[in-house]
Amino acid sequence: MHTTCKALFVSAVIGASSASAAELEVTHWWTSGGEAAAVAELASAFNATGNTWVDGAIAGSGSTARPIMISRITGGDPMAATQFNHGRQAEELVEAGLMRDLTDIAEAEGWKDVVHPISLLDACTIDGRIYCAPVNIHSWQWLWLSHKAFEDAGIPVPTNWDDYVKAAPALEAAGKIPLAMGQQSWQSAGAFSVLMVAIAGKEIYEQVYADHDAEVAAGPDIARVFKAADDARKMSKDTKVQDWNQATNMVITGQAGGQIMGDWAQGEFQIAGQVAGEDYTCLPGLGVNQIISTSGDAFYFPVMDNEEQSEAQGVLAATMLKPDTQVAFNLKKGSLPVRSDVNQEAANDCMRKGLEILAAGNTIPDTNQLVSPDTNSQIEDLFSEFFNDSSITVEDAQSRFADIVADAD
Amino acid sequence: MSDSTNPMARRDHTHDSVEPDGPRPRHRLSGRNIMIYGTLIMISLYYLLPLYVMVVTSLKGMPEIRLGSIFAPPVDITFEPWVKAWSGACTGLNCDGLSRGFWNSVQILVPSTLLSIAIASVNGYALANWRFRGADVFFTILIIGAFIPYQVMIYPIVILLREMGLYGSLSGLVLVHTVFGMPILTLLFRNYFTSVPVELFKAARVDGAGFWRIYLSIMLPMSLPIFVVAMILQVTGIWNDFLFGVIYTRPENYPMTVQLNNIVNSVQGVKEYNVNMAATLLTGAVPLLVYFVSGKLFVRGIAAGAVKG
Amino acid sequence: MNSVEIKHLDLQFASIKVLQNLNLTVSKGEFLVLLGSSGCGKSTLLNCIAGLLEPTSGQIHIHGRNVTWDEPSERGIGMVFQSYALYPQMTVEGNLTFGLRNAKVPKDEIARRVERAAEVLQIKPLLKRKPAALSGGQRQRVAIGRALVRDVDVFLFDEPLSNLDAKLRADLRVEIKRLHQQLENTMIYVTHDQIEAMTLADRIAILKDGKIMQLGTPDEIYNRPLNRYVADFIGSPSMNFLDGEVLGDSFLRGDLILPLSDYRFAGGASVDCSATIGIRPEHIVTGELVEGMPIRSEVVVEMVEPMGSDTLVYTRLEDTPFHIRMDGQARVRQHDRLAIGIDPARTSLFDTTTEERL
Amino acid sequence: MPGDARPKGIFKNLTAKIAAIPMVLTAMVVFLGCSVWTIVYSFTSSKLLPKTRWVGLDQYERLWGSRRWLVSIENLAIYGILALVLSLMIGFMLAALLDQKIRFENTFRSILLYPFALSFIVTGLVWQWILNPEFGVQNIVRAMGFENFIFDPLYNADIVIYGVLIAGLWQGTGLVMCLMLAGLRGIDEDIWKAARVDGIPTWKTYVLIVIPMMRPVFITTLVIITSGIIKLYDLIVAQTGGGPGLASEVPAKYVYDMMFLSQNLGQGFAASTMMLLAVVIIIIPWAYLEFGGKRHV
Repeated sequence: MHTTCKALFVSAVIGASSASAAELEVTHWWTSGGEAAAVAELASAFNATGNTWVDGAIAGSGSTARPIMISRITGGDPMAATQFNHGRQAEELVEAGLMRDLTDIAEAEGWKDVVHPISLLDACTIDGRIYCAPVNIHSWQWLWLSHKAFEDAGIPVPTNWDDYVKAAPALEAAGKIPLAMGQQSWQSAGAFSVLMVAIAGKEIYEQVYADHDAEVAAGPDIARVFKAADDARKMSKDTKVQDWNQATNMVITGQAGGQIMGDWAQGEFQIAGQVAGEDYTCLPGLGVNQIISTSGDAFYFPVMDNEEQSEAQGVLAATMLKPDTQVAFNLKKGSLPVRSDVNQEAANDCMRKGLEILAAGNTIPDTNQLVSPDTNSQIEDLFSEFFNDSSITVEDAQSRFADIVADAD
Repeated sequence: MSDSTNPMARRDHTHDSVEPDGPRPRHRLSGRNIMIYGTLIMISLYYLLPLYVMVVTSLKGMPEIRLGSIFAPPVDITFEPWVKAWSGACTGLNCDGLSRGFWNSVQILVPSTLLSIAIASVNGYALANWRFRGADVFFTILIIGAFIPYQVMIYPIVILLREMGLYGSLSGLVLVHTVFGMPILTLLFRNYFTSVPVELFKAARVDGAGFWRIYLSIMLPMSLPIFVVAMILQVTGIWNDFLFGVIYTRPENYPMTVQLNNIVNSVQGVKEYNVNMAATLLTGAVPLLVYFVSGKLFVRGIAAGAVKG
Repeated sequence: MNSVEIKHLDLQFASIKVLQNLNLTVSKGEFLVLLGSSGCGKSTLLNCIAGLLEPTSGQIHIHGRNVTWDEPSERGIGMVFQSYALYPQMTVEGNLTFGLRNAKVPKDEIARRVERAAEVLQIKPLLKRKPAALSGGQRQRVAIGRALVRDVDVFLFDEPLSNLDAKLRADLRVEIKRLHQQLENTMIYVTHDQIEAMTLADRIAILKDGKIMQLGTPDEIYNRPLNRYVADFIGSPSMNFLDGEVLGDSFLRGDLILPLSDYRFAGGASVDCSATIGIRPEHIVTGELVEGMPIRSEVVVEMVEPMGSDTLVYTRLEDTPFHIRMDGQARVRQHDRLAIGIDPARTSLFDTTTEERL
Repeated sequence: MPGDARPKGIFKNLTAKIAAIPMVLTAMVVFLGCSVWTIVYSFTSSKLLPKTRWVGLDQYERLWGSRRWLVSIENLAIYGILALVLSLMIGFMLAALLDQKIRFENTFRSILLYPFALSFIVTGLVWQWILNPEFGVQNIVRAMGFENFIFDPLYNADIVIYGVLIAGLWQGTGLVMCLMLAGLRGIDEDIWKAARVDGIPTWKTYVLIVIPMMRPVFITTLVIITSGIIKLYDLIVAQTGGGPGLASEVPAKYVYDMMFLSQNLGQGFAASTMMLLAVVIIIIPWAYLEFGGKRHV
């Protein structure tokens, strides 16, 4: 029996078809329109292997889903696979031996050769073993602009951040909200780091987030970033929504001029039937510094007692990185595939811009990979407050930011 | 025990005590009456407003919601949102709305309510009538437990359940609900049973009835009101619970509130307020029904259980 | 054979001593009344006998068996409570049979006992009713019935008549007395009502602060109180007390001199000491008989309370309030001067310091 | 002979003790045990998983240096005091109105009580919507011609906590009203007669006579309201998410977010410990007065 299973396992990995039909519960928080469609691609690809994807979607992103994941894993009744932002969030679970080692799958599938940029796989690697399957590349550094809004205001669509700031009064005069920004803290903090890369550049970004250099964080370069953030704060003060996709929807409908949001916003434009370049414009790096961060989602596979399921986990991990799956999934998700060897003809205008930057190697690691969730949430708290309370001065905010960077781990 | 606090005498009084004891109004249409009814009607409107908004919104189509005011009655009444909320709304890949969680919720609700009430009533009875050394200490700790935010307990309880081998099972969740319902329910039952004349208890002991016999034959039959209160509190609490349901069970057991959260928090482009409201109303239907049906007993039960301290 | 025997019973709640080294023997068929003001420990003692309270130390024997730690139902007692304590959700019959059913008594035996109790107490027509549909008197009959069907030799009554109005109380009192004569079993009866105590009891135990002040027949309690407390407690209005001293065979108080040649001293002979003399209001002689009394005086009437059968007259004897019970037909008015006489044989003398009877 | 030996302490009321085992276990293992566990781990630097890396009072230093925690406490204090006072006042007033031998009492009572049947999640959502300036109250008033009317409590950091309070009161006052009504019904009618004979005005009778007589009800109500206030979490999450900025953060949310979002269990436990401490400081004296003083026979 044991050997038969092993044999089946191998054939499953290689042939992506299997007689063993395990049900795998997959937990994730992809529930918005574009996200759900993307997950469906993963599910159907996995179901095609003869296994069954049991969907365990929990809406409400990390704050709702993560306690469930951690509880289930430490409670000894884990789901078969779970989404995590890859980076440092799952480190301890791996160290505690609660996560399945995927190195065998990775080697069989040659992930090391195909995954690009390789930093994605590095983020999954602890002590030389691979513990997660990256499924996409998301980059934060995008500015989405509504053609309709600028048309209504009678001004051309700007091509960089500075022009955009200058256009703000005209937008306001036309009854538009210049910049849409959801009130959740991760959106505020994200927008700030986008501004940092765009305005202060890659080196400064890395000195602050990777080296935790508090002096730089308190220095003049970051001061400029805070100045820009102050502009953004003024431009976005009338946004009265919390969710990011509600803010995106304001851009889609032309109520707002633009939004600083990651490439996942693309999925929302797509669902609304909008065409890049015609209905909206995307500016990577805010049109200033064409650098994007390469974060993304990854799936972790908790250790399971059931051998059959354990094998199916391998199948799922392999399936997720298959070229076909990657293309289908990422098109719907609005993100970039994690492998460079896939057919990217279907990619649209924005995606292509991203791919070009990626190919040019103008990438930086995401903040999630550089700082701990703890530090990250301190930063989020700061910017959530900054963007929602105009009484906090730029100087005050910067000195608090420098404090957090000094204590970062 | 003086006569004025003699609960037996009190009971005769409470028998018709759902009738008001306050000062009697003098004339039907006096200024006083106008003020009383006026105030009550104004306040009732404030209380009904959200319900009204929920209902009218759930009956509108999305275009109408976008254009009109939330307080305007629906022009084109549609039940589409209700149908969608019940059986069509998606979260992730599952597009079967709330219906998927309804029976799960019932499955969680019934045993949790029964077990928590059974245990809490026995606790209250033991505390009121069979006081033993240390009982007050345990009771005090229990009451402090009522103040501990659930979030604090999530992690240790995961570990406890894991060690008991109940993590992820329905019984585990039932246990969690029982534990967290225990403080307030025990307080109510203890107060209630304390108000039962102690001589009744003594008489039963002379009659040779033991702990369980007295509980089942004497106390239980005279405690309907407090059981109604406990039931209402538990049905509401357990039915509306999201956190425990989602953390301590597996997806196949997820209660209806998980679907509600998913429907309300997953945004498919635009927030479908009509579907959200319909889903909200559907989820609230069970406790609301329980309230409207047993509201009168609720006050009487509270009068019996909460008033005496 | 002794029915109930209490040996060195102590009961303490926290630091409060409710019962103190209490000893009491009740013989079979005796009607014992525990009498005292509230808080004296009489109900506590009854609850201890019933097994509803656990003593701190000491023993309780019923029919020669040590039952100190037995369950109430195993002690062979029946109990009747002040608030009746009828199970509200059960019918009268259910109330009567609850204990028997718990004891798994055979059905026909239960029926026989209920039949008999219902007959004795005349509650047959009520058997199918719920307690809520009964009057106070009926409820208490049922409560007594509940003790009756247990077929036990010891009945415990905890102020059973206190919740009834005066008329019903008198009726039911007679009924309990008749019941006792009929059943001839031991009854221990707690009350704060001295009329009940005097009328019902074979013996009365007067309690104070968890101690028995006097145990005796109603006659002894009334006529020869062992101490000032009992003397004061029994009788309404209570005994008149005059402070003075015993010298030789006289009681002296100012210019009053009471020869004690007819007085039965507890110790057999008189002892010189400061003493208090107690005279019951009804033992004070007025009218023509005053002339024959060894001691006479005159008082001024302050207030008169006609009570029909007799008349209470409030007066003062040298600043000490002095109550006199006179015939109902007596015509006395405020400010009248009244000649009184005292019969030494019907007085009680107490040592002023120890308050014990001389 | 069975009566000879005094039963040993543990065998006294044995059945009652056995029956109380669930309660004892809950109290000792769950509430006490878990609390102790939490306190112990608050002295560690546990991140995602509890680990015994001791760091002394570091977590507490950080906690009290954290702006968010201070804001949370301040918010809870404002919300707590207002919610307590207002729900008691409004609840009592409503109960007094319903106690006037009015018609349709059942209807009014049902209307006032029904929000209690709804979860905080639902309450938060509905009120988030009604208070939304774009289509809620502000919009309506503006449509009536008051162009400059501003009412956006959920989007104004200075008053957001009052926006939460509106929803919280809406949800919770019904129960308070019910408790108070029950208490009023327990007042002997003779009291009212006596007050009327004495010519005491109605309001004075309530304040000076009736309310003092209702002490037990107030205590039960206080326990229920206070425990609800300290646990305030769902409503905030559903209605404001703690925003705008940090303006409506509360301690329970701090604990939760620290434990599961920041993956800093130690910090979460430290905050929990502070909350526990506050609860204990409030409850122990009360419990002592309630149960410690008197002993029933």
